[in-house]
Amino acid sequence: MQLALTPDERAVQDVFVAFFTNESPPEIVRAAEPLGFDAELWAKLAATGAPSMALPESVGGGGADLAALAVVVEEAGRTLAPVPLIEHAIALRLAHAADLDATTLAAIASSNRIAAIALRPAVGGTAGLVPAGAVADVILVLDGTDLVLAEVPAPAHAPANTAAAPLADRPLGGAKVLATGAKAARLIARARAEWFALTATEAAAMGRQVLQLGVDYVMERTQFGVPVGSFQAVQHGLADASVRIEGATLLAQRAVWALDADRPEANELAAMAHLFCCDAAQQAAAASMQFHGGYGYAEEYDVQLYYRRVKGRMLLPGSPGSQYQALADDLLGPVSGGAS
Amino acid sequence: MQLALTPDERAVQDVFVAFFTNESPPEIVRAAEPLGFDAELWAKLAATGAPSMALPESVGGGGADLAALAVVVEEAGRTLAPVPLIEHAIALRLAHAADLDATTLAAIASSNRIAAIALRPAVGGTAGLVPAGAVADVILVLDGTDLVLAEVPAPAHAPANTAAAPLADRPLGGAKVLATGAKAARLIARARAEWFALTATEAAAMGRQVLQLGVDYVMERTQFGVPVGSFQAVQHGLADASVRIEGATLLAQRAVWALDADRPEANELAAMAHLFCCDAAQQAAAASMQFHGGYGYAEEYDVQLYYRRVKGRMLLPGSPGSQYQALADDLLGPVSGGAS
Amino acid sequence: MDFAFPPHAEAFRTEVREFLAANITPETLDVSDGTIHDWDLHQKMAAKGWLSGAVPEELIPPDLGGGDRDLLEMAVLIEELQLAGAPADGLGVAVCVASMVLELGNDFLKETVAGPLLRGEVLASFGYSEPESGSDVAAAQTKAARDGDHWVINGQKMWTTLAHEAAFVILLTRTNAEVPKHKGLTMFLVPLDAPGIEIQPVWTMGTERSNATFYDDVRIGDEWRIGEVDGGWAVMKAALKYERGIAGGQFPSAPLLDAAITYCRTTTDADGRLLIDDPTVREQLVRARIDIEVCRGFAYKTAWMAAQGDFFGVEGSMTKLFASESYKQHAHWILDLMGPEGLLQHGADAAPLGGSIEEHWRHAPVTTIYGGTSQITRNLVAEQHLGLPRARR
Amino acid sequence: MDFAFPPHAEAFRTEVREFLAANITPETLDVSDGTIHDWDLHQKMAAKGWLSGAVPEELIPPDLGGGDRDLLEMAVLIEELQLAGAPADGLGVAVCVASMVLELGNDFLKETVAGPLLRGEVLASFGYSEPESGSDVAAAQTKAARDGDHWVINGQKMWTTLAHEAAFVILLTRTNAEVPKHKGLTMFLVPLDAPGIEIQPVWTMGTERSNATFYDDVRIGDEWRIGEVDGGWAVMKAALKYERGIAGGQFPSAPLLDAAITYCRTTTDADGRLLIDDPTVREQLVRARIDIEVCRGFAYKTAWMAAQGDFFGVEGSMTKLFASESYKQHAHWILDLMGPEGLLQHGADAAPLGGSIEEHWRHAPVTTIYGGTSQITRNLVAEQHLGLPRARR
Repeated sequence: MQLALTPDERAVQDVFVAFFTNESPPEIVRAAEPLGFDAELWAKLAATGAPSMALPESVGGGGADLAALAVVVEEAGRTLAPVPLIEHAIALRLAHAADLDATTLAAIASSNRIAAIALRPAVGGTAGLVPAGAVADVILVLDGTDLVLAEVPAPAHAPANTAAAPLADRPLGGAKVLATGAKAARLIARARAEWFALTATEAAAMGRQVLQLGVDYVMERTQFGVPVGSFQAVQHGLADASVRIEGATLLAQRAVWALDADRPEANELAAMAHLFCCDAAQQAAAASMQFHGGYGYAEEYDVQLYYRRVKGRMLLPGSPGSQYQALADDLLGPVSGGAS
Repeated sequence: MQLALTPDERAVQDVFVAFFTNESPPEIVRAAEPLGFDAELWAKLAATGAPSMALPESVGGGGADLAALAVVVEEAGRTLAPVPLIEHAIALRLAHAADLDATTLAAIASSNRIAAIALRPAVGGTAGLVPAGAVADVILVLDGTDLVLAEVPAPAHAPANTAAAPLADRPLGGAKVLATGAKAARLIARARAEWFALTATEAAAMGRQVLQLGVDYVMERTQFGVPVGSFQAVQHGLADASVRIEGATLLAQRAVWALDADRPEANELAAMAHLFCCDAAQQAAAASMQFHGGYGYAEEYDVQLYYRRVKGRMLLPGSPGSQYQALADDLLGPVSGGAS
Repeated sequence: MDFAFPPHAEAFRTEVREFLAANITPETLDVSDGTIHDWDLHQKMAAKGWLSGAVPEELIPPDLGGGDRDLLEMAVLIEELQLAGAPADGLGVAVCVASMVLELGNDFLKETVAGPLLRGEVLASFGYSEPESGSDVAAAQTKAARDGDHWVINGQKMWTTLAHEAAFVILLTRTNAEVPKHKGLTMFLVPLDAPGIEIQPVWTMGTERSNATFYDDVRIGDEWRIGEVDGGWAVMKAALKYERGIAGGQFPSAPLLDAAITYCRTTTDADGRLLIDDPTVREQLVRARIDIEVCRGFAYKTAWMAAQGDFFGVEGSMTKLFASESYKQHAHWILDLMGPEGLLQHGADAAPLGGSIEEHWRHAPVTTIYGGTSQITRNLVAEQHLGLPRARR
Repeated sequence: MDFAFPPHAEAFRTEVREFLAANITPETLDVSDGTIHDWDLHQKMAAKGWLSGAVPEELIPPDLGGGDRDLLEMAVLIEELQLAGAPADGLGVAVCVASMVLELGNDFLKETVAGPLLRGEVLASFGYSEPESGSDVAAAQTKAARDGDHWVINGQKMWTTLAHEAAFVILLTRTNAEVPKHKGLTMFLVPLDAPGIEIQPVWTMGTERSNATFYDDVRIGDEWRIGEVDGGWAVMKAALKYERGIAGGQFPSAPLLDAAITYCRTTTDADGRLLIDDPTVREQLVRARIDIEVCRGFAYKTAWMAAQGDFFGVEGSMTKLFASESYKQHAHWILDLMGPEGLLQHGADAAPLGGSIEEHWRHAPVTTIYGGTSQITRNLVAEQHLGLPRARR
């Protein structure tokens, strides 16, 4: 049992706190809308090795575990960095797990190309609204019972969306089959779980930061001659949100650990963490916005940037309702259709 | 449009405010547990004519509409009177609507006997957990496609239940068929709607009163040198509960009016009112209990009497989930099973 | 009790519905420029006499006409406009400001401001909030200094929505800094084309455009003053009662739920099943519908109280609190059941229903802020409805 | 990070599970007499050395034994007791009071109170709250007046749960009324068989029995004092840290959810379909399960912090707030899905699962009150975790 960052992880954290604070300030985040991608920032991030850090060294990666990647993801989430870090890193790991030949894998990992995974199976030869699909040249997706890899140029354009997420429909023409049947299902399930756990990490970090914006605002803003933050109703609203964010952070950490440790409950924990963290982040964003008064709603304040992106993190894999039902199948067994 | 009590209704209200305040104080309510029935109070109430007031005069009733009966129900709810006023009154109206012969109807209505309706259809010849089933000599229930009337002596004993409600399973041996098929379905649907609307009225009144207990308590109780009711978090919790209770009261009133006016939306409004009013009353009871501190949980304080009974009002017709689904069938149409 | 509107009001409802059916087009509903107001619709309603119809009859000068609609009819109008999702912010502010002017203003203001407002020729904008005073509106710092029979105004207002379309702003100013804050305020109508006024857009998450307005040595005559010098707070409080005739915001969820049902009837989940058949979806749609019926109860009660001549301050606050908070929740529920497709916005080809549900979701949060935050409203309910002491807040 | 307990703690978990499987019977779980304590179970745990095992090793006198379990093992014990729904209120108070006495008490108290408590021979009860001071515990008015080397105690305590089974009460008294309230308090251990003490039951909605205890010229020697005269507040604050070893209440929902799943797997709805197959039910069960996993994260974090020697005041408060508030909500959800059958109580033949879910529902509300109300806890989180100013409350 060890529930603090290791010295190595703290060192990674120090580097990326500075990196994202400097390289992904709100001006950069705003300028990257509506696509939600900043090619220059991505190039800088790629130069740090972060996007491939969680690939084995044997295939040119950093040899780090998900926990170390999660440290980077937290900072990207905190600053809303417009880069597809999670999608790319998970797609690389999936390609590697699916025994993609080393040459192709290295080409994806080492160049400025971007990979992404589709969270939902393809329908009619198209992967729908793939996260990072607008900027990824390589898409991994379940097509029928096959795990396939499609390489086509990124459209570099996303349909207008509230989360300013670089999502896009992606046709799969000429895709290459990486795995089939049970193996494909197992691989995509694991990759989805990794996406869930890291996105949970990211959402919790967004929630923590948007809550901090609220705390800072109510400490500074006075109404009726006193700081807004001295009103008990404001304090209690922020306190409830912060308790959920703390719980969310711990759940995301546990999901990441369980994946790294190949614990049997890992995939379930990841799906749970995704739902809870996104929900907690939404509540934090809503509380922060409310206690900003009208300013929370103004485009020039940052709280609305978080409010919209957090919703995207929740909805990208499907409706929360469908996520709860999928979890129920795992936790309670499938619907039997029987009677007692 | 007329959204205040009529002078006649105000007169009825004055009478029953006094009646229930005097005759159903908390000592009487407590003494009636666990059965939830006070025969003496019922006899006194019967003497006022209230239980049969909403039957036509032609069959020995008071000729009042549901709105007038609702005025009485409000006071019974406010004081948690341990009498099956709603069940009896609605059962009489149902029996009359089903053309029960005048002699039998008059016998039920005028003697000290008690009638009740089962909210769920009978299963295997037994009506399950009938509200007021423990004290009613006459049960009206849907059995298959028949509306039947069963006359058997009341068990005068209820299974231990959290709401201290006189509910009981009732076998239907020798029941008499009052109506069949579509007519039976229509009659029972109307009777259920009347039960929903009046129980909504009762629940809203319980909620209003339990909230008032909370307001009184926090005005009197001091901690940290000031009234508990001066803390903003306490105020906001009570304010939110009171807004829901006001909304609930208006919805219950509208449902009662719609039934009296035979509006097409009447049955739906009644079912909606039941869900919303019970929910609002639960929230009021929960807020009141919380702001009572430990005392809210102590048996000697009245708030717990409300807390438990309100849950009974919500659950008697079935789980809220099943109630929402039934409403969905009415409001959205049945599940089609189709695809677009 | 009788929750039915009287026959004349129901007849008027029919007239309003026919009018809206004929005059609301997709272009009317498109508010992507951020202005929740449509001149064409507004002027057609004015031509019908519906703006002046909303003003209390006793205030209407004979030459203006109107005042022939009672408060129940106006409640019907507002309900139908909201159910249709019509962009009618302009109507509310026009009627409210005109009513204030007709009650408290001088003849110059009645002629210059109230007439054109009620004829639908011009709009007005509220100039109460400032950067440093939102909920605490009485802390306004915009200064009006007397200079003979003129006033010189300096300062800044925030959230002067519609100012970029309006001819006038009703401006709360500080005329005396030496007295308690409520006692040193004076109200003016200020023509927005006066020299020294600058209007800057404030864009919001909800796409609505609001404005910041700046006042730099703006010089106006004393005839633009409404109410007493240092009596501005009394004018504000008097103005509150005119919201009764034009109270909006009771049915924000109704068009949202309509859209949701349409979406669920036409969209399948991953298993090919219509969303409308999903029990979890059905429960949420029903819950939203129940909340809307609760809003209807509140709306009818406040309309009836207003028609009875009762002032309904706290009832109006409760209505607003419940309607806006439940709307915000419904918008979350409904966007959520759409999954990633719900994120798509107006302008994206595949955006369901043209992105209208996503627009509701972005719009909803401001409704628990403007017109009194939910926090301020809960304070009011606690004090005025429950009789709790002024909070230690 | 590593969320796995170390091997020795997991081995201990196995031992605890085997112990509980062998020793928890339906009779153990039956707390219908209102006392959430089972002497047989308690003494068997004491015999295992688990009570003294929970006391910090450096405090344990050599003749007592114990102290050989570390804080991670104790966290495992508490988790397993809660998951099993074992009635273990006595364990918590015994360990906490014994630890206080061993740290701050004199030799007389160590021998007379701590030893018997840790050997499972006697129980203790907390005597902090009074009728007029609950959240505001420092306002205690029960008086202790010095009389030579004795003290004479007069007053009343409220919520002295377990007092009717206990040998001692740890009593917060006022010894100086002339100073600010926190500075005039003194703490005593008081034997509950002392003349002048009366214990009256306080029955609660949740069936638990608590007590009011009355002190009428109760005379005890100065050797029963713990800490300094007028230093009672420091003793209370010192006592807080011992809750770290025995912190309970993180998993109240776990046995409830187990019961709910059992119920749903064996019960059909009106259409004959198993409840466990109902999507609305499935979603709620999953939501409850997620909340329990969140509680687990909090519980493990606080256990780890304690094992590291960190004081975890605000983390413990957050855990308690989340666990109790979510438990109350789960109890509503789960009782609701049962319909009218959910109302049936222990004692009714047809009561599902012996009425255990209904018992949870009645028990849950007190968990957001005792040990610090949710309101007090939110104040703490706002001030200590978010750094907000002391609230205007």
